[in-house]
Amino acid sequence: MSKKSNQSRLYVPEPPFRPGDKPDYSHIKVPAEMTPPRPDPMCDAHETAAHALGLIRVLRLTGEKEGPWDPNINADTLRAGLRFMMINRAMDERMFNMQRQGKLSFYMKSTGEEAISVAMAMALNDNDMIFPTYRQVGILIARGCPMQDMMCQLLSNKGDALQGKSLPILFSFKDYGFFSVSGNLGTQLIQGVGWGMACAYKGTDDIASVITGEGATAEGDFHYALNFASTYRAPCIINVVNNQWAISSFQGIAAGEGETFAARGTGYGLATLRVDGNDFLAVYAAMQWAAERARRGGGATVIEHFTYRKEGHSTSDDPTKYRPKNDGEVWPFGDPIERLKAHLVKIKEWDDERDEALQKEIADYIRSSYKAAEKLGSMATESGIAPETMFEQVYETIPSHLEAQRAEFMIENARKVGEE
Amino acid sequence: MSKKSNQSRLYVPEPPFRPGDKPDYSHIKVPAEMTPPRPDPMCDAHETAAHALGLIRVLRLTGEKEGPWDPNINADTLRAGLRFMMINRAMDERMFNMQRQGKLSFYMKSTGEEAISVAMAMALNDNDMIFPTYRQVGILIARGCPMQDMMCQLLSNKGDALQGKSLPILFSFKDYGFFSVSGNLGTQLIQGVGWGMACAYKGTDDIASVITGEGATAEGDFHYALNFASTYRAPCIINVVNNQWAISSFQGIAAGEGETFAARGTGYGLATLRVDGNDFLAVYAAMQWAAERARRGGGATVIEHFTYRKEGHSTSDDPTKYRPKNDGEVWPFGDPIERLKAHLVKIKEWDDERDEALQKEIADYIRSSYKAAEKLGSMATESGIAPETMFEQVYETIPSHLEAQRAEFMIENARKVGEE
Amino acid sequence: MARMNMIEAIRSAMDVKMSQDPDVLVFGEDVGFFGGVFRCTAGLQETHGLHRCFDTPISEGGIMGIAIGMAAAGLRPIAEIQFADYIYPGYDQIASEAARLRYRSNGEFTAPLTIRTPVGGGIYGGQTHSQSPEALFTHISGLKTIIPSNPYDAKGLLITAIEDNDPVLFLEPKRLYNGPFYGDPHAPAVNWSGHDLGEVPEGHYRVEFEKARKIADGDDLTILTYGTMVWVAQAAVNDLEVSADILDLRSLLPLDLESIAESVKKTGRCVILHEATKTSGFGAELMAQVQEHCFYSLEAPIERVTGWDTPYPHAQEWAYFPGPIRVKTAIRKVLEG
Amino acid sequence: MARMNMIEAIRSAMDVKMSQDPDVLVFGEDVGFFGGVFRCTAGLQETHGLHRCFDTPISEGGIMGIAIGMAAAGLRPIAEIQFADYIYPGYDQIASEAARLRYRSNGEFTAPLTIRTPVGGGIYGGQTHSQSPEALFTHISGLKTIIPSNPYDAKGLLITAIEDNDPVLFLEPKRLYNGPFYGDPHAPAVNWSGHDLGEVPEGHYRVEFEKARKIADGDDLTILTYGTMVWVAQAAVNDLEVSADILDLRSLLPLDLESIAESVKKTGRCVILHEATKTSGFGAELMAQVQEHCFYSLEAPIERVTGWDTPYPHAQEWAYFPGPIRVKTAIRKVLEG
Ligand SMILES: Cc1ncc(C[n+]2csc(CCOP(=O)(O)OP(=O)(O)O)c2C)c(N)n1
Ligand SMILES: Cc1ncc(C[n+]2csc(CCOP(=O)(O)OP(=O)(O)O)c2C)c(N)n1
Ligand SMILES: [Mg+2]
Ligand SMILES: [Mg+2]
Repeated sequence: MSKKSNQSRLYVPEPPFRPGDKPDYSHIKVPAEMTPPRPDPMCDAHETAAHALGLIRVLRLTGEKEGPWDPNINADTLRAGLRFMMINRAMDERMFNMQRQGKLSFYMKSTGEEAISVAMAMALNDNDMIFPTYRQVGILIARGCPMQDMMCQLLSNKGDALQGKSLPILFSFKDYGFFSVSGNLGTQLIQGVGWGMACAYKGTDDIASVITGEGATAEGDFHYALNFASTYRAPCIINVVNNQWAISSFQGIAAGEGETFAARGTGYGLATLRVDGNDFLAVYAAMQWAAERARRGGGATVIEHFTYRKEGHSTSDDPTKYRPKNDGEVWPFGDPIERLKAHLVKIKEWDDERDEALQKEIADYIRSSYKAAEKLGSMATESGIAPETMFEQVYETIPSHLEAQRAEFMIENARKVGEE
Repeated sequence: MSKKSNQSRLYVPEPPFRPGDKPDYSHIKVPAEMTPPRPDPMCDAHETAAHALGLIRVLRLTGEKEGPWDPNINADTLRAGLRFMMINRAMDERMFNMQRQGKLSFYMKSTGEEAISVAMAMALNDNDMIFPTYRQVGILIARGCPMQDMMCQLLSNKGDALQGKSLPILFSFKDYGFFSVSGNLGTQLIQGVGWGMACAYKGTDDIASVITGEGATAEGDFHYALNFASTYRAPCIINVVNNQWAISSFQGIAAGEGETFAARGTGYGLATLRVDGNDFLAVYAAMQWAAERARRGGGATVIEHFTYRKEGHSTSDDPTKYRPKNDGEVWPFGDPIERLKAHLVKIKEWDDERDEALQKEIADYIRSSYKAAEKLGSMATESGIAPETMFEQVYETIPSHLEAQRAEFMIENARKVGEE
Repeated sequence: MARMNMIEAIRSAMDVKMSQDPDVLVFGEDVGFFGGVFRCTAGLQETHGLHRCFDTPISEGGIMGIAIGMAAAGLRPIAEIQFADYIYPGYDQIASEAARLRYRSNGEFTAPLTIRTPVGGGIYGGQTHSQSPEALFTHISGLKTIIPSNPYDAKGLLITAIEDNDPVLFLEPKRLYNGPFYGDPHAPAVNWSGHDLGEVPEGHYRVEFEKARKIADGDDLTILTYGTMVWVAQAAVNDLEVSADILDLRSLLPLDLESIAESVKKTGRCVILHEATKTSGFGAELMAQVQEHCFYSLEAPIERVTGWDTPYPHAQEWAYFPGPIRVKTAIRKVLEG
Repeated sequence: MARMNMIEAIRSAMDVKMSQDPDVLVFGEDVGFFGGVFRCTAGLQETHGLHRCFDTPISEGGIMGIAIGMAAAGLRPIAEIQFADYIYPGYDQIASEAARLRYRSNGEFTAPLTIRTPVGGGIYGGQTHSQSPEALFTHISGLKTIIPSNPYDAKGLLITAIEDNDPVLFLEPKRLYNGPFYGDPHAPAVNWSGHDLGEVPEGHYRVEFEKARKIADGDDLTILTYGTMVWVAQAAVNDLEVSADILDLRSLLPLDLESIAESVKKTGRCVILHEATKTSGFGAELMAQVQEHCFYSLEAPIERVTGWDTPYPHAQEWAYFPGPIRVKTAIRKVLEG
């Protein structure tokens, strides 16, 4: 696939297409059969080695569902999933535009990857702690976090429970089982394994679900997570969202030319699944399988969610600098929202009328939530957050040296306001 | 194998035997057949996945050699290997005793693991850089490093090329392709991959061979090494010496219950071999195979050398605190020196007479080398190293702040000598 | 009351807390069945169970990572790093994660964990068994850094650390495990059984953070130090028969600035001692604070006596160690200055 | 001569060295085809080939590890860490390995590598795109730490770094990439094209380490600073119309103690500025050295103006940043003191 370098014997992987090339993914086969089989969740990990190289699918691109992994969930649940994904996409659109208008400093979309976060949240119990990255706002949506609360975080305003301490999108919502997102990639993976170990230690049935992009699997923390999960049979799920890109680096740089990311788990004796991440039902089924395995004491599963990052990395990124423009459109696994919709239509649980109504409802929800949120401040106005709150929550109580600094700040700040 | 903990649902692995138990390794099968097959060194990495779970062997415990991995080396070479291993063991004995007598601060034996270092050095080219741990003095012996030079390092005396800067056994011998050993576990693995990349970049045929204990595979550096080696197809060999113990922790703590250590490589798309580390011919053959693969552009191989640490971790360790006393004696794969000797006897290339002569020659060599080394100083006497050399080689040239400190030291030291 | 060396005192602190609180657990390399390379956890697995005191893979980053996850989930993990020299693979988890989880989540998630690790030289450990990296941690907001110099403090401070709701780095001067060390490697070893501070209550007690301990009272100068150097300071002061305040800081962050300032304002002269490398060592911060708060009282330049700006060389260990001779020179200098 | 901003100057340094020396190569996250998130390596892959400027996995430890191996093997790698906030996973490789390989092997193996990484705030980057971790590196013997404040110095210092036979950490104040920043985020952006120091030779030249640059000459006080704060210092001095020596230190380790001492001995007053967190920041070391070498010349306590001892908060960025108002207060204070 990759062009071979002619300049050196040092091999450096390159993506198949660059700006100007016509992307053609015919080498990535959409499997015709709905393989692989679904083993018992308590099976020996070796039985899942082949799953790491295959691709679990349930939904055909034409909308039929099929095969052993069909989770058999009812139409209401499917419609809920569709709704959450559509909210996610509408929210992304809105917040991206608001960033362009200077209302927030930064935003990151999850376009094309909505099925992963939404199906994960729906397949797990609400008490299961998820350790997400910045591309899984769908979890919060699916778990019922109010849109306005999220938007206030994005706007860093006085409605933000984090009081503007964190970059937009680095949410923390304990009540919704959403662990505080770190700006440092990878670090949370092993923390999630520790959380899972704590669940086992305390004897609860809860588990942890940790997420990384395929790019960040190169961090040591990924190795720690797999290794400790293996040693202590920690009740957790280790998810790799392979959206093909890590900012401008294609997945081959993260060593994805040599092997799939799911296969990383095989060598540690962990169960491994690889799933079509644009297939809501397949993701749901895989999460359910792995959650059952973890809860029953079978230990961790590594799941690779095979998908595509349809948009730029963040509002700071311009993907046309490093990949063809219409790349995402020709991705052979389609769009997760369209695919679930096609399925619901096929089983006569969805139609244009309902779709329009939902679109409208969502637009209203986003619009009104945003309006309410913006009233509480934005980058373009006053945040409304007292700046001296920056000295809080460094420690449980403010130690004397920090108290002295706060006092100094208060005086300086008064002076500043005076000068202005 | 492991006792299940009854106290908690948090699983913590335990070794099969503790002090007082009668060790019984009948669950570790010595394979009857000389499998697995030897694929072409340029084969697809997947063809070696099964090798990661099997065990490459050439020498039967009874001394016959057999099977597809027989490297077909001549008797002179075999005798050289035997000699190096015996020197290694004799040196270990001597230096351990000298540590007990207070002549050096610290020592680490490689008893039971001599075949790995010696066969590695012999199977590679002299220009191939080895990144060893503290348990591969056999490499230096096989590559012709004078015994006295090593002993001077161990004694931290004025014959030590490192001028006492490093702990005994943390050798550095660039002339013998022996990279400076770090006290920090794991760190050199990824450095060795970088060295291999540099060989490829410069277009030489050299490769790097990096070594870790099974315990240290849990460090992030091991992951970095596998990952970068995979991405850039680096010409290198990644060796895991699984001697079952990491100080007091059995290999299950390093996640060895879930899978073999060789299998770690599979998930990265690397070739993987697992070899009887007490079988000189098998180690030689595996190294040869992997070196050919690396040199021909096939990239890295992960090799697990399956062996047993027969003695304590170091002179600071007392293994009877955490494992049965005679553990090493009942290890089902015998002793590497005895096995190679048995083979040579079987093919009539060795006999008692020659053995006695060699024993004596080695004893003389060790004795005279030690005598000559000790003349240059030891812990029990003056090291003979000027203490102000400690300010050298922090940087290429001594910067002014360090020069000032050296000057201060010289004055203080004169004062000290005065007070004493 | 019982006679304990520092190892026993540290073990006792963990034992007391594990008995009181089922959320306390201990892990690290070789700490389980074996009880740790310095024996600090010996017997804890037998007493409290396999799942409460266990071995980990050799992965300091992983150890810190699971400690954070467990702490966030409501436990109170105590993680041992076998030597402080090996803490760096866990540095990111400590500095970016443990120390910042509370801030990042504005208090929603916290990391009440304790990291125990032996520091300092004096045991012929060479470059990688002798380091004193405290200054790399005192620069990290959100972390507390503690270093005891005797069994009594060690136990009380460790209990306070375990009970603290923020992450605490607890540094154990390994040269003091068995007895005070006055800086002369050739002198016969002294052990804690002959020392008042080896008298340690068996039960629960706390030694609070941010409080220095004055181990000598005097008028001529102030010595600020911690860890092994506390004893070297005392030996030097005794030798010179000078009248000095010696402050064993114990808690580097938060720091007992009040006691420091009070003493230096009284004496007008100050010597700072630590074993770590000089440049950007914690002594720099101490010097900065003294000059910020006591400038008008200072009668001579503050002196630092520290390890040299080199790695800790194996054979030159005692040339590197800031021993009594250098300390005495510095004392004389500030007294004359 | 050409007009360059700091990004172009840094790129030019690499380009010049890559053209001169086939052993020089560049790698890091997104540096290859894309040319880096700040564009510092844009075009280098096209000019010098895929194997001389390439992307790496997201693994700062791995990046540092291969850099050390390559350097030991005779190459001169330049490794980019995308943000200094992400350097910690590579901290062990830098502090334990790159900085110590020479010492450990007594000169047999060396690590002549350069680590480039953007530091500092001012771009709304929040806690993990704003840090200034220099003090965590100045404590490490065997490493050199450099930080330019303008295009001319950036290129010359980077060339010197690449040519150095020891590992060099090269910190790039990202807020200065496009132009000087005087501390007022609401003022119109200024760019380097209008500034003398944006005049940069196209070819090879060196700016030597251990030499501070005096950017203002005065008698009333000395300001010691580096990076972004150099410009904030200048703005404050201009505003107050005081007569100050402003030293842009540029090279933190090794440090130009001579120029520092000369200046403070002349002025008798000193203010130290940096963006990093206060406690155990590099300012502490500067303060310590000034008080050690200029004690008898000091007429007032030295003042530090630094970032607060908290992580860098996103929304309170300008409350955290040690801006001109705080700098002016400190200047007034030392002048009155
Ligand atoms: C430790 C660390 N290194 C580098 C970065 C900068 N960075 C932010 S996102 C990103 C790419 C991540 O790619 P991937 O893991 O595939 O996730 P995706 O963005 O595709 O969801 C990089 C390099 C970071 N945040 N943390
Ligand atoms: C980073 C780091 N952590 C911990 C240690 C302490 N330590 C030294 S050797 C050792 C055990 C290593 O076991 P293994 O990797 O299996 O090698 P072996 O001793 O069996 O050859 C430990 C934990 C160290 N040297 N470096
Ligand atoms: Mg990605
Ligand atoms: Mg081992």
